[in-house]
Amino acid sequence: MSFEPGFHAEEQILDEDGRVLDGETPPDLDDDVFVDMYKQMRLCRQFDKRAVSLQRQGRMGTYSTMLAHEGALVGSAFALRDDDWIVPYYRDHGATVTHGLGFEHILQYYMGHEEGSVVPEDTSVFPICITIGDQIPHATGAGMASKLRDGDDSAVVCYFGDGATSEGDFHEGLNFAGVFDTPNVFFCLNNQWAISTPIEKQTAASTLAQKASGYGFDGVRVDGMDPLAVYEVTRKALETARDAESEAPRPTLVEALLYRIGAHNTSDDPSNYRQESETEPWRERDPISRMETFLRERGLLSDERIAAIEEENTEEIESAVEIAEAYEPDPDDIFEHVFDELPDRIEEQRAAFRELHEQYGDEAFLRD
Amino acid sequence: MSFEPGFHAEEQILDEDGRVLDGETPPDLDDDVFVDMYKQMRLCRQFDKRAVSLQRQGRMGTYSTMLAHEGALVGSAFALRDDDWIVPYYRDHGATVTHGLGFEHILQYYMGHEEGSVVPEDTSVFPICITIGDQIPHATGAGMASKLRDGDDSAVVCYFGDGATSEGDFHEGLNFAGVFDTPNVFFCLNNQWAISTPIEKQTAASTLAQKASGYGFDGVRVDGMDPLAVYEVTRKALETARDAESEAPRPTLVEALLYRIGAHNTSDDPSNYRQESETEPWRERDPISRMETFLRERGLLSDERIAAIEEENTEEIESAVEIAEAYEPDPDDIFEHVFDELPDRIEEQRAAFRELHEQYGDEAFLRD
Amino acid sequence: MATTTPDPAAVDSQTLTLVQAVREGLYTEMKRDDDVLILGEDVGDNDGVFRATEGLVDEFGSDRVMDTPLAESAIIGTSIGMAVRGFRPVPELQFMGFVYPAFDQLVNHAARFRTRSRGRFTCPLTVRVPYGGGIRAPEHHSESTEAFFAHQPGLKVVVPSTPYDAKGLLASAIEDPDPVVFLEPKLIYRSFKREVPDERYTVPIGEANVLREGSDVAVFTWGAMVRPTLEAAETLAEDGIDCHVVDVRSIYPLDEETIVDAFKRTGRGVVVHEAPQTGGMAAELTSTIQEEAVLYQKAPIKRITGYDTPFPLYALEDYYLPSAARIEHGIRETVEF
Amino acid sequence: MATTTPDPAAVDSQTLTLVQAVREGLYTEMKRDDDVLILGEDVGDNDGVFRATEGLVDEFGSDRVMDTPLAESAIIGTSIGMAVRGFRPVPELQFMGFVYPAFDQLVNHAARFRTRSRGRFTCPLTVRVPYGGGIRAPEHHSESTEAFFAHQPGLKVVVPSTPYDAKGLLASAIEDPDPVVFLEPKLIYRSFKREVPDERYTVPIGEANVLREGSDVAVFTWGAMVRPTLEAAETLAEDGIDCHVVDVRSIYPLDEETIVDAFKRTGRGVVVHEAPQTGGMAAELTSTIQEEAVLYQKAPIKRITGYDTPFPLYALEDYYLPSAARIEHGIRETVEF
Ligand SMILES: Cc1ncc(C[n+]2csc(CCOP(=O)(O)OP(=O)(O)O)c2C)c(N)n1
Ligand SMILES: Cc1ncc(C[n+]2csc(CCOP(=O)(O)OP(=O)(O)O)c2C)c(N)n1
Ligand SMILES: [Mg+2]
Ligand SMILES: [Mg+2]
Repeated sequence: MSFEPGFHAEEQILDEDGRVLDGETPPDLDDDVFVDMYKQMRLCRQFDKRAVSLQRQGRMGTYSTMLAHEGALVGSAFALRDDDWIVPYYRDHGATVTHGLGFEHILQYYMGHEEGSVVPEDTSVFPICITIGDQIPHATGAGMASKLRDGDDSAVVCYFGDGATSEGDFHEGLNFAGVFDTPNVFFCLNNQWAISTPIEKQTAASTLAQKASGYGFDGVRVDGMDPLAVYEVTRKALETARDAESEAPRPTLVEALLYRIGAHNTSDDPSNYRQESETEPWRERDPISRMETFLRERGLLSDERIAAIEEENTEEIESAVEIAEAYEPDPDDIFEHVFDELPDRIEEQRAAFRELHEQYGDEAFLRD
Repeated sequence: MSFEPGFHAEEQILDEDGRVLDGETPPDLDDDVFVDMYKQMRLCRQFDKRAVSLQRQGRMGTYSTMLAHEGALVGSAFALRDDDWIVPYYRDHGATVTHGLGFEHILQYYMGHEEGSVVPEDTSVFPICITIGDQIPHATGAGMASKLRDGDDSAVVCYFGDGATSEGDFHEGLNFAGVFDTPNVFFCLNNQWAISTPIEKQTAASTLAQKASGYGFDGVRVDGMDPLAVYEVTRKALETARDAESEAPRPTLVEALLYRIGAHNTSDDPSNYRQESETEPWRERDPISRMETFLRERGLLSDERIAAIEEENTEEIESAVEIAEAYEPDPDDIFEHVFDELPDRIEEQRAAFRELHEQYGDEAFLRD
Repeated sequence: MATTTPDPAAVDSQTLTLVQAVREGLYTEMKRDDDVLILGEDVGDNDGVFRATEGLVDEFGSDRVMDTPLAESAIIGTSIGMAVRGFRPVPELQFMGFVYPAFDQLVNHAARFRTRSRGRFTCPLTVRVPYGGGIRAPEHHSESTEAFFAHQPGLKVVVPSTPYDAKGLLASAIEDPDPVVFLEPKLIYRSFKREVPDERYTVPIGEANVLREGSDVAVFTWGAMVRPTLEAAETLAEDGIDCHVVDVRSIYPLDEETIVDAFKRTGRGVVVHEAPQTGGMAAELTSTIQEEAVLYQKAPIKRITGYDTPFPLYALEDYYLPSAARIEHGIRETVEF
Repeated sequence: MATTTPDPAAVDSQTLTLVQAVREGLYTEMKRDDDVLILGEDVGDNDGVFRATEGLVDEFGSDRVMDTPLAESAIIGTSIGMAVRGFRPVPELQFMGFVYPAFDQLVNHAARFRTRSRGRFTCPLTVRVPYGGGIRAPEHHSESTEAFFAHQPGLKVVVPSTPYDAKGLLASAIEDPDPVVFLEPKLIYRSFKREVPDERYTVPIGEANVLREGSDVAVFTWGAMVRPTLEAAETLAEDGIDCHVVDVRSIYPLDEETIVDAFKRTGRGVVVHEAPQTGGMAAELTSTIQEEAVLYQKAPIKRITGYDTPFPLYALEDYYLPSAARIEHGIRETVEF
């Protein structure tokens, strides 16, 4: 009855080494799309390295890497239409960036600037949600919005972790989706850890996908380190989501089975609570290597192309770092955007703040 | 995928008329226990009538009847051991009373007195919980307490309605029960209505019992208007709950399928939202008539015995009404029991209240 | 500040109770703006447990008046999702004590979408909650915890005390681009009727209302406490004590100008509310007043409030709620200080 | 009121940080009383995200130090169930912003079991929550909303500002037969070390602590704001302004006697806290003081607090939090009024 250790997923296309499994076919995509997926996955990994180094240098706050999640994030995001919405948390930048959000946003956010969440008007991405699970009802509501708005058949994909499935908001959000039959894909990155809590202590259910049965729609478990299988599963879920005429319910719960090979975030030390050796079998399923093998075997990738990708990615990242670090917030911004029109009290607080700031400068506020 | 109208339960012993179904055997109980069950069910129905009349006369506040729920409440409570705990809501007095709580408590509670929740020390019943679903984690915690306390193998039964299954606390409470493998029986009175919300608008799941799969333990749907089937299902669930050695998980979700034939409570008018005719098929499954038939066919019940039962019950109820109405609260009680020791501020508030009360009397406070 | 609202005597109007005026307000806003939606438990076929949404599902259909499952966090959470995407949801939570399962969504999200995204995303939401004691209701049905919401930056909080204000404040709340907690004093849902204009009008958020001019003491209150306060003021008038009574109406933002001015007239102040004393809004009013007008102060500003105890079951609720006599007594003490 | 606690200089002691003192307090109480249990996210093998439960699962086993699923409402809800049945759970909620999913269980249930049952059932619970800003943490990690809990009858709320108080207040909270919200100022979890007695002692709930005697102005604060406040007092002393600094420590119940006495000495008062101004505890202190001591009042009681804005992401958090300079400035204004 409890979570079975090891790897078991219903949906998989690439084997552990990246070869197409007998009886499976890769998604029907142009060759260069496959290469783009690969490039985007590498971009995530390169970005993670850069982000961690910025954090170590004190140029950025706590950061959670996507290590081993790249296939799930990029694979799923590639299945989205431009006008589909993403309702994210904090470990899915690979998806939001693939969906059009510049990395400078992610960086600014982790550098402590709300500016990071000023998502461009043509990019359909909600702000990052830090409270675990709370974004799930938002996603259901966003799905209800699509359904209510004439001529809008956009779908809404919500990402969250395995830990989030224990929160009441997961339950309530999915139950509403079932009842209102919303165009939602609930995408669970089951990386088997919530900080130090392993999945067996998170729930006694043997899969997370089966939780969908409580809400009257389908749950599917996919190999979350197989970008092609994730793409396919998400594509189908989105098709269902959009199909208002169908008799079948429209929401889907996708459980992407993967593993948090790295630390929870830059403040976490996994050696407190697990053996490094536990990560080994999962390292061998690395989504980027598997995709690389798949592409190389099809003659779509060479060492030169990889080197070029690496360089293009580096450029993209460095330009994002530059933009992000160039941003200089005005301390006064604290008072902006609390309401459309500021009430007198906040205006007074701002005035008092300005006076003090003018009189004493930054030193009056900054601690060592 | 959605809730199927009409009657479908896995577990049933009595047919619609009260005859034992082919292949089923009644629980292994003494004859007089069967009669006691019947008596207790009638007691519930008689009590409901009296309570509604007290409410109509302005002698009591809003009240929710148990009509058609008597079999589920009494049947399940008969399976409990004295030291098992009940964590109730507001439609399960039949269970708490069967478990030893005098009806005067229920009456006092609905007459607006906290005194109603001064459960006798030897009665293992939590206070009534009004916020839907909130008592479910309490029950899980109470189950954890049994498990943690050496030599305590008491189980904890939690009652709640179909509406409660939509609350986050239902989810979190059951998930904790699965993870900590607690001695709990989660007993859902699925009467198919939450005030005006029918079960199909409550969830898209086709049964409530299947929600258990999300928590890694068993869910079972029983004919909630068949007291014998309910008894059996609860007895087995309690056995499992107590069996610390077993490999199987200990909590169980019981869905008692029944129907709220009456109004939600004395302020509700169901004709606002449903056709009276919808209740007809369910009236025919009345648990008291079915039990009566069962007993009569076994020669355990006569018209005389019924009359005697009716009279004994009336006496019990009238004595409870008398006790309850004799209770006179001291307005000063408001200040008692906020904390073990009252902080100065509350003492001051009490002093000010007393002064005013002495000076002006009750008229200074009571509105028309 | 003056409100630019129609004079009910001069326009077409009907005589309505407060809850009917809420219903009129909802109807008017839904007619005016297709993006206005209602959702909650029993708001559709059942017309709301207090009939505040009577007939609206028939008029606007179940896409705009949605009966939801029993889950307050998701009622607010999905409302947020719809609001961020451009709708103007008006969720109903049935009783004040049932707000708390949704408290996280309100304080951590509804209140913050605008700040979080520097205005890129907004959350125009009006959360309707019947509140307060006095109707012999069960546990959790009688609380008044406006202070919880007023302390959370990013939320506005209003409380009407008349049918006229109910319709007008509701219009302001629904057209407000930010989240508003709209508290309805259910004790006076049906206590009296007043003229309410048929046409649309607004009562601005952030404006208190002087109900009675007076020179001896300023009394501040809101919601269902307005009536016993006015009653006390009448009685005191007979004894020559002249109360200046202010219906605060807007709990956040407070109309500091009107409040402080009222206090300055008299140098004496009393605040009346149902909520427990400690941490209640009376503390905020007191603090605000003395910040601006300490030199005018002739007596301590008195708080006449609920006690620091959980709201009792109904048999004793009348002893808990400030009564006209208690208010009168407190005002007297303040005047005689 | 005097506290009967050991003089750290006279007994065996160790030099500890505040978070180490919390850990010592937990250890001491768990040794003393088998019914004391810890539960929460990451409190076991991971020793708590701040190491406040370091080594406790090894010492006491996973029955008494329970890693739970990620669900705050159930952490508090199951704690209530255990508390009602006689245990003394000490749940940890990881950050202040994650309390809200459990707010319903805290205000509607933990706070009420005793009243609800007229003392038949009680809820001896100590809810530990690291709170406050200044550590460059993400959204929702930096709030200080003590006022929410203080406004709910049936809950006690305490905040230590030193390692000594942390251990002693925690002992009081855990042995208290009623629910206590124990707020830990994480900004100063490791900022300094102090002597903490090895033996068990208690710092009573309901007693404020005078940190500095002074004759010009009384300054009230708690938690992480104690340090910048004392810093400001030092600077002002150089200018001949003599501050009387009170560490409020117990947010509910307030030590009104000490607070009002402190104010009466000087007739001038300042309250410093991190939480937003409106509806914050500074309003409560102000209101309480002027109720008792209006005739002593020489200047408005000043609130130096967070702003009425959501706590900003960390780049600007230093501008949000009261700094020594801001506090100094505010005190000066109060003295010069
Ligand atoms: C409501 C809430 N509680 C606690 C936390 C602290 N916290 C941050 S991340 C985390 C673990 C999340 O695990 P999971 O959902 O599996 O996501 P993952 O980090 O593994 O992707 C916790 C407990 C939080 N952010 N929000
Ligand atoms: C948290 C909460 N929300 C709303 C209510 C108002 N309310 C009282 S009973 C009820 C319906 C409950 O339905 P169900 O759980 O099916 O129980 P039943 O009354 O049918 O036995 C509602 C919505 C409440 N008591 N608590
Ligand atoms: Mg995880
Ligand atoms: Mg029901």
